This record gives sequence, C-alpha cells and structure tokens, in this order.
Amino acid sequence: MKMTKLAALTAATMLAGLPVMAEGVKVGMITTLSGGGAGLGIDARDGFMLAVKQAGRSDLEVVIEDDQRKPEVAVQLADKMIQSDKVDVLTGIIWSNLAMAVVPAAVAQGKFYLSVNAAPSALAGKGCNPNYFSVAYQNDNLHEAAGAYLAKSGFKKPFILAPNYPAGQDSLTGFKRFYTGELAGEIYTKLGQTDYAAEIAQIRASGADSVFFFLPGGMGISFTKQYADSGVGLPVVGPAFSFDQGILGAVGEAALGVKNTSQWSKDIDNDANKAFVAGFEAEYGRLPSLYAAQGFDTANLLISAINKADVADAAAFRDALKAADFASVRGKFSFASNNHPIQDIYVREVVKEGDVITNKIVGVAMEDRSNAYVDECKM
Amino acid sequence: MTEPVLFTRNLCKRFGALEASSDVSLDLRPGEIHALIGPNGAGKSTLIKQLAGNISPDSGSVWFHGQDVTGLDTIARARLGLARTFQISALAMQHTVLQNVILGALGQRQAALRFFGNIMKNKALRAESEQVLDRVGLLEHASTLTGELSHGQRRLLEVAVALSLRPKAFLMDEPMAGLGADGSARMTGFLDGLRREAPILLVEHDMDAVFTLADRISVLVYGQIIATGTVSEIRENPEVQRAYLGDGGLE
Amino acid sequence: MSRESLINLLILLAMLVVPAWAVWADEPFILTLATKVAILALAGVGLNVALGLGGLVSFGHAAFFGIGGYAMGILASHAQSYTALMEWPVLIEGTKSMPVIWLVAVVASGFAALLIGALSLRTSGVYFIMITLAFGQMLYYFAISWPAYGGEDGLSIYVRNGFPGLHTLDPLQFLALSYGVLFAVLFLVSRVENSAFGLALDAARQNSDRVQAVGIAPYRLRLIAFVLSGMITGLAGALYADLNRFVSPTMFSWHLSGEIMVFVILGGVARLFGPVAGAALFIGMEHFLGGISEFWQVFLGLVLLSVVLFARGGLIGVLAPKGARHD
Amino acid sequence: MSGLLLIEQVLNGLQSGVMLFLMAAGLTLVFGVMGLINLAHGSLYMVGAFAAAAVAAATGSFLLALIAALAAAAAAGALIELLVIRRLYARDHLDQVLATFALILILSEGTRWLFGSFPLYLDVPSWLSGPVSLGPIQYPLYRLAIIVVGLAVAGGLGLLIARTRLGIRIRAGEADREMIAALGVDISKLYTMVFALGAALAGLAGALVGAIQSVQVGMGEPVLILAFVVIVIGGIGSIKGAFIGALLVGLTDTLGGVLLPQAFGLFMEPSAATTVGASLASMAIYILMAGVLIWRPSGLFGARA
Repeated sequence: MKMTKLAALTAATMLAGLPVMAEGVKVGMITTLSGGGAGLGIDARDGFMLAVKQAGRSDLEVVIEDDQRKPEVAVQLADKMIQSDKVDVLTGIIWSNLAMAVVPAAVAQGKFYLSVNAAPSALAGKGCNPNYFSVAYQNDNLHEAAGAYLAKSGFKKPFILAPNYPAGQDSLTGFKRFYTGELAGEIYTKLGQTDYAAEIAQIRASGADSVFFFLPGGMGISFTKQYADSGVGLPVVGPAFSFDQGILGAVGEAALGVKNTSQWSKDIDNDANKAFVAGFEAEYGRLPSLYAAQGFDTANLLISAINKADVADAAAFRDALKAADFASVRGKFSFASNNHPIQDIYVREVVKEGDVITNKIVGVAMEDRSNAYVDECKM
Repeated sequence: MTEPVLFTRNLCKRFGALEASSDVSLDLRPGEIHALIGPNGAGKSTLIKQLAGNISPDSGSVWFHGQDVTGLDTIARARLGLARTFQISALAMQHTVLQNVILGALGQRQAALRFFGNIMKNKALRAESEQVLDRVGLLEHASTLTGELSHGQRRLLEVAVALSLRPKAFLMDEPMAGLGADGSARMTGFLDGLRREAPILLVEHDMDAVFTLADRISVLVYGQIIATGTVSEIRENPEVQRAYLGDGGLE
Repeated sequence: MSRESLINLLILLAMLVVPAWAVWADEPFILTLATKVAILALAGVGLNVALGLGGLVSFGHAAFFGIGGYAMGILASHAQSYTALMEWPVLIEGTKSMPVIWLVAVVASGFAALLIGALSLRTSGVYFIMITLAFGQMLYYFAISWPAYGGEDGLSIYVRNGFPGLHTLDPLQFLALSYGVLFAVLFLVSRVENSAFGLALDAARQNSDRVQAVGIAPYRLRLIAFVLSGMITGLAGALYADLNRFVSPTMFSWHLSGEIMVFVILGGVARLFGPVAGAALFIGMEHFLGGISEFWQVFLGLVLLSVVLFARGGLIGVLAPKGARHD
Repeated sequence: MSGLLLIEQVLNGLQSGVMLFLMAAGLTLVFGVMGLINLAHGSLYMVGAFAAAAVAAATGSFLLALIAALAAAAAAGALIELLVIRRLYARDHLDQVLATFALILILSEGTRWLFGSFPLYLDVPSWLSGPVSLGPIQYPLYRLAIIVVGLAVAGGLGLLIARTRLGIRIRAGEADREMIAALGVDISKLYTMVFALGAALAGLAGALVGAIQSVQVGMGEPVLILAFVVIVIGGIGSIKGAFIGALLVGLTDTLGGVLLPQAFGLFMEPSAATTVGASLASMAIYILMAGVLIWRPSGLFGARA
C-alpha cells in the first residue's frame, strides 16, 4: 500500500541510515494529520513544506509524523525523533496542551523548538527557554487585540465567552487586559460543546452591545451559525481562529461582517506575502490559512538561520534565529527578549469576494505588540 | 417429636392477581425425605425460591435450625447449611468436575477470600472433594470439563456440590429431571441413603421416585397445600385425587 | 508444557530479544516503544483481572489509569516547584521517588475502584459497561475543567522521577524497571488466578447462582477483583506518566478505555499474557501503519475488525485454543 | 434569571433532547431487538451529515439534502449490517464493542479520506432561517422546526411499533427471539431493516443538527456517548424510555450549564463560580446517569439487564 503524498515528503527520511552530513539540518515536524483537527496541521505542514521546497536545499531534511492531537502521542513522537531520527529542530505542534507536553523536555535536551502555532503563556513567562521560539504569536495576543479593538471602537458592554480550559481562561484574561470597562456577561462553556442556544439566549437577555468569543475548531463554526440564525445581531469580534480560511468554507455567509483579529491576512501588502499566497494556491489549489502562513514563516526563519550558522554551534544558531533575518509574510517581524514575536495585529472583516468568503483587513488593532510575559522570562 | 430442621409459617406471595403461595406451612423433619408435588403452575418453584432465599414472601416466615431466616438471602442461608440443587444444572461449565466440588468446599469453609496458594494443590480440600466425587461415582471424571459431562452426570455433580457443603438440609429441585430410567434409579438409590445425613425437601415430577423415596408428601395446588401425609395417606386422600389427579389417578 | 505456556515463553523471549536487538542496532526509540508496550500491557493485565476472570466489562478503566497518572503528576509537580501538597492538618510534600508515587497511585486508584465498583456492581451486563463509562467521563470532564493541575493542558514533569539505584532517564534502565513491574504483577496475577479467590471469581463469572448457593457472595468477589484491577491499571498509569514525563486529561478519555480493552481482546481475554501480546501487536501496528499512510487508522480498523470476526479468542486464542484443562 | 429566559432555555433543552432521541431510538431498537451494542452509531450520524452537506452543495436544496441523509445513512447501515454486524449477534458484548470500535476508525478516517480534512458547509435553508416571535420570546425558527420534526418522528416511531406489522415483529423480537423465528418471519431481513431504520434516524439527526453545527469528522462521537447515556437512563430496549431519557439529558445539559454557574454565584466570587459551575455542569449528565442506575439498576423503563 503506497500513500504517495507522505511518501514523497518522507522519502528523505528513508536515507536516514546514511551518515549525516556535517552541515545538514534535520527537522522533526509533529503535527495533527488525522481526526477532527487535522485541517490545521495539514495547513501548517503544507505552508512549511512550500517554503522548504522553494528554498530547494538538499541539506534540509524534514521528518513528519501525526500526533493524532493526543499529547502522549506527541511526547512519544518527540522521543522518537530525538532518539532515532536524531533531529536538530522540532516544530509543527498546533495545540497548546501538546506543546506543553513536548517543548520543555525537547529544549531541555538541547533541541531547538520553533512553534508554528501554539504559544501558551507558561512557555513565554517563567518557562521560557533560549531554544524555544514562537514564530506565530503569544497565545494571548489575538484576544488582547480584540479587547483593544472593542475599547477603541467605543463599545461599552461586551459579552465574552470561551471554553472552560486553560487556553479559554487565558483568552478571557487577555481580552480583559486591554478591555477594562464593564462586561455584560462572562461565561465558560464546555470544551467541545456544539450547541450554544443556551449561551445565545443569555447574550440576548444580557443587554450587551457586542460579543467576543474564543471557540476554536468546530465549536466556533457551530456558534457562528447559530448566532447568525438567532437574529441577535450584535456586532461580533473574535480571534482569527474561528474565521480562518479553512473554516470559513464551513461557516458560510453566517460569518459575513464579523470582525476578527489576526497578525496575518492574505491581503497584507508586501511582496513576500503576495508571492506566498500565489505560490500556495498554485501548489495546493486552495487559499492559504493563518496556519499555512505561520508554517511558511517558520520554515523561512529556520532557513535564514541555516544560512548564517551551523546548527551544531548552538549559540550561533540561536543568535541567527533570534535575528529573525527573513522576509516574513507579515512584513515587520522581530523577536522580543522572550523569543516571542513583536508584530502588528490587524482587524479583519469577513467579506465575500466573488464566490469566495474570505477576510479583508479593515484596520490595525495593535501596533508592534509584544506580549505580557516578557518581564517574567529570565534567560 | 423432634423439632423440624426447616419449616415455614403461613407463607404468602402474590404476583399481581396470581396467588403463588397462599398460607403455606410446611416442615422438614430430621432424617426424612419430604416430597413436594403438584401440577405445573401450582407454585412449587416460587415456594422453593422462598425457602432458598431468592425471593422474599409478602408475609409469613421461614425458619431454619431454630432461627428465623426470612430476612436472609440465599448466601446467608447456604452458610447456615441449606444446600440446594437446581432444576436446570447451575454449574461452572468451564471448570473441571473437581473444581466445582472444591468451590462447594470453599463455601463450606468460608475460605474463598484467600489470594495466594494454589487451590488445586491444597491436599486436604482435594482429598475431601475427591471423596465426595467418589460417593456420587464421578471420581473418574474429576479432571473432565463440566461442560463435557452428560446430562445425568451433571445432575450427580449438582448433588455432589451440595454434599460438599456438609449441609443440615437439602433442597432438591427435580433432581430426576431429564434422567433416563437407569439414571433415575441410580439417583433414587443414592438419595435413599442420603436422608440419614440430612433431611431432603424434594420437588419432583417422577412419581415412581417420589413414592419410593418419600417419608411424607405434601401436595401443592394453586399455591395451597391441600394435603400432607405418608405415601399411602396421600394416595387415598380424596381431595388430592380430585384436585390434582382427577384424570388417571396416581400410578 | 501446554501450548499456552509455550506461547507465553515465546512472548517472553521476544520481549527480551527486541530490546537486545535495539541496543545492538543503536535504535533507542525501539526501547521506548518496548517500554510503552510493557506499560500499556500492564494496564491491560489490570483490566483482564476484571474482564477475563471476573467477566466485568469495564468501559471506564481509563479512570484508574488517569488517577495513577495524576498521582504521579501532582506529587512530582509539587516536588518540582518545592511547594507542599497540603499543609494542614498534616504537612504533605511532593515527591520524585517512584516507589512512593507508585504506592500513592495504587492506593488512590484502588480507593476510586472501590467507590466506582461498589456503585457500578449493582448493575450488570450493558448497564455495567455504560455506568463505568459514565464514571470515566465524569473524571475526564473534571480533569479538564479543574484548573489547579493544568486542566486540559495537563502537567509536564521535566525530569523523570527517580528509582533507587537506577538512572531512570536512560531508556534501557527505564525499560528494565517497567519490565520488572510488569513481570512482578504478572506473577502476582497468576498466583491470584490459581488461588481460592480466583477459582470462586471465575465460577461467579460462569454461574452466579452456583456461587451464591454454596454461600459465597459474588458481589464481594467482584468488588475485590474490580479493586485489584483498578489498582494495577492505576500503577500502569503512574508508569505511563513517567514514560511521557507528562499527564493530561486524555489519560481519562473513553478512547483510552477502549484501547486498553482492545489490547485485552486482541491478545486474548482471560489469558495471562493476552494483554502483553495485544499491546505489542497494537502498538506495533500503530507504529508501522502510521508510516505508511495518513489514513492509517482505516487499516488499523480493518485489522481489528478481522481479528474479531475471524480470529476469535485473540492472538493467543487462535494459537492455543482452550481445550480441556487438566490439573 | 427571568422567567422568559428560563422558558427559552427549556425550549433549547427540549430541542437538544428530541435530537438525542433520534440518535438514541436507533441504538435502543438495535439493542432491544438484536442485543447488540453499536458504538459505530455515531458514525452513521456523521454519514448523514456529510451526505446532506454534499447534496446541499450540489443541488442547493435542503429537502433533497435531508432525503439524501436518510438514504445514505440507511444504505450505510444496511451495508454494515450485512457485512459485519450480523456476524456479531451471537457474540458477547465484548466482541461487539471491539468490532464497532474498529468500525468507528474505518468510517471516520474513511470519510476524511473521501471529503478531506476541513469541515463542510451546511446551513439552515433560507425559508427556515431567522427568529420568530413566540409571544415575548424571540426563538430561531429552525430550532422550532427541529422540535416539531423530532416530535413527529417520535410519534411516528411510536405508531410504527404499536400498529404496523414491522412493529409487531420488532416487539416480538424484543420479547422472544425464538418466537419470531417460529412465526415464520425472515429474521435476518428483519434485523437488516431494524438496523437500517436506526441508521436512517441517526443520519436524519446528523443532517438536521449539522445545519446549525459543524459538519466534521468525529462529530458523532460526543453525541454517541450522550445517546448511550440516554438509553441507559431510559432503560435499554425501551423507545419510551429513550424518549424520556433524551428529554431528561437534554434539559439537564442545557439548564445545568446555565443554572449551575449562577447558583454558585450566590455564594462565591463570580470568576470562581463560573469555573466551578461550568466544571460541575459538564459532569451533570453523568452524575444524573450514575444516580439513576444506582436507584434503578436497569434504567427507568428497562426490563432486562
């Protein structure tokens, strides 16, 4: 039985038995390729591999494995990649809980970890590490931006909700960091909940003037559709996750007009981004998502470091990464002292372009935003 | 007259409109075989279940060895020494014949909660259980899986497990059921000797066996005991003949 | 020697040969994989006490696996951050010592099994399957939404806990330790199977009326079996947490209960080495199929399905069908 | 909380309850008649939703999509019954659990193979979208429609079982398996039909719910667990029990999520109250189920274990 797609990607892996070239870099990508959350991992992988392909380097090998969105599987894959594949750099994890399981042990063993998405606060503050870089954001950023946007736009009484798990709690905390006014209500929903009728009824009854929600994956699809159908009609703002390209197709017109915060959008006006969007569409036949953009940037950051330093010289390689000397699809991009990005965060609106429902930038929520944990990080 | 080993006082049990036991008072005296007969649906099974403790009566009481056991369950009654055989063989079919008997011996000694030591290598238990198997003539099958036994052999094994409890009384629910003429004769011979060890309350359809074995017979019809007496008393009782044996009489 | 013993011996041999080969070929990950097999097999051995011997189809054994895991996670995280677990009424500190963690894991999961078992054993058949599932789900949602120990993120322990005289971070030494625990438990379980308790429990599975009629309470037998089973699975949970140096609520998920059950069925229900064979087969398939296709779970499903339909009694059941047992 | 809001929440609980009933009815029938535990029932729910999304995308018609969901799920059910399930009737529950667990893996990943890894689009049709006024309450029309359809199906199923020949055979099969063979009924055909009927109901639920939720791989599993909770509470094999159980679970889940955090808010500070309340709410239905089983070990209307 031959599965061509992965086979091609892992073909390089098959040569692992050969002696490792002195200057070669081996990357282990652990990401979610099966089950309900597979779309995100596939996008991150495709974005990453697009950059690798464009770079055309023979000294860069990528081993890709499916974590099934299970933390213990991710840990075991990390062990495998470190012990058997002898990778230098790990990347690919989408979910914060998986990152929490993998990253501390990996960096403790002297490996580099470049995050394509997950960036929990624990790894930005006290648990920061010189070998750990988040290329995406710090988890709180998009929520902070949503709070800042609502405050700036003059809303007085937002209703906020998120699932009852650490990332959800971080989300509402992040929102409230930049929105300090009155709240119409604050609720935690069950993780994986699919019916939000009860919450929507509460929103309707609360006298709110706007709604902020963080409901990743299928939860956001369900909420958006049900909210649109309820006729409540208050302005909605959320982080980009629930309005990303992979998801908009499933939400459909229910999402039109929703504002969402993101550090990337396909209409950011710079050459790198234009080339990326066109290249991704040509390669895979679909529009890129936020995760694809993050994967693409991660690979380009890595390649920029390889160009400057030998991975065997950890200190030099670390400095090369930290310089962030690559053309980010986001335009401006640099690392704060805790290895998390300093970047602009935009407000996008969901619009219809021809037949395609997609996002358009309508403003900047925060400029040169770093993160709240810089001072806690001692390294 | 000696105190009965097992007796009931005014047992009543209803299932909806059906009166399964109606004011039943019955006793089992030391050394006797007391047969309980009656047409199908007369309430024999319900009565046995109340004696064994599977179901509790609506009113009335069950006494065993001078103790009111009405509120006790099957397990507690078995521990007091009431050994029961089932109408349909209830055995551990994947166990060997010997293991089934050893289970009985474990129950008798209240020794099931021992977690170490190979039970099949316990010499005392083994010897005792093999002796019981020898008595019912199954010793040569000690290592056979119970599921591979013939029907008749299973009935004998039921009796052997009951014996291993060293009971103070037996409750036997149709031990002859499904046995051929040979098997019945063998079982009859065996039970005949058994009454000296402990009295037997015998529910049985096989009238030959009943008339051969029983010291006394009680006749249950529509949940009521209509007569109790010796074999000849019952044979001659007109009420029994009318109610139970209307067509054909007792053979 | 019976056929089953011969197969057990072969399994034992394979368990030793594979790591030896891995060391020779310098494939340390195979050692990690073998450790995973041993630990999950241990969880299966635990379930098999309830399932195989007691006939109790528990669909909630992840509860005990998770409790064992969290016993490790909570104790080690307190030791790691030098904070006390409890200061009043008695001072309880965290620990990084495996033997202490194991003891806590076994006691805690045993206690949970006592509670869950005492309530669940009032039901039987499908209801028992479902009520154990419900208890597992209850703990799963509790673990997710309980913020003190990481919620859905779980807890990371940066350094594997210690065992006197061993360097536990060394894959080979940790494998040896896991094997040691597995073999000790297998020995213990085989003793229990042959004991008076084992005989009575097995009889209660086959015919509850019979056991009651000889004056033994099946409820008590089953409850003890369930507790023993929960304790073993809890111990496996603590080891598994140490293997990953991480615990999370997924250890409580019903998928995990299902997987532990799959190990047992795949290898052979009520066979001493069944869970070992089953776990090895399952993890082997997971590992190798994962490299073939993104949709490897389809093939895993097909293999499992064929085993149920065409290879009754699991691996050991096919290789050594149960015939007459002679003593 | 105002009375009006409470009424709205009760309606929401009712709506989620009737959808659960569609799922649970098939499970409980299959168990009652064939004695089979089917973990793959949630996959049939997913099949219905995917079929509906595919047909809606191709034709634009929601009604056609519903018909497609019914047909696809029934066909998948019949196929699964013929190929796999019928070999399992004589097996113990353990084998059934393993085999249907394997079916979940095959169906879920097979669907992803076919439809890709991204959620599909399925929306409420325009003629059912938006809210309607029920006196002072604004309530989404589509959800009202779901309640009506669910109750109608429940009624229809009740009639089917009480009045039709198929129903008589189903009841006979529940009471005594040998008896219906003796009646000269082709038992394997009956089993296939019952299984396909259960699958069709699950598929219908998947399509109806898919329009307001997310059509994605794995969507059936949470519902499956809930449906099991329902039939266990109601008593396995009892359609009436499934109906009562579904409403109980729907209401507990919905109202628990709303009321518990507020109840804790009475004596705790707000953020702790929401956390504790939400934690407890997520366990509420399992606590309900354990409670019912401890009180009545064979469920509310269960006859046999």
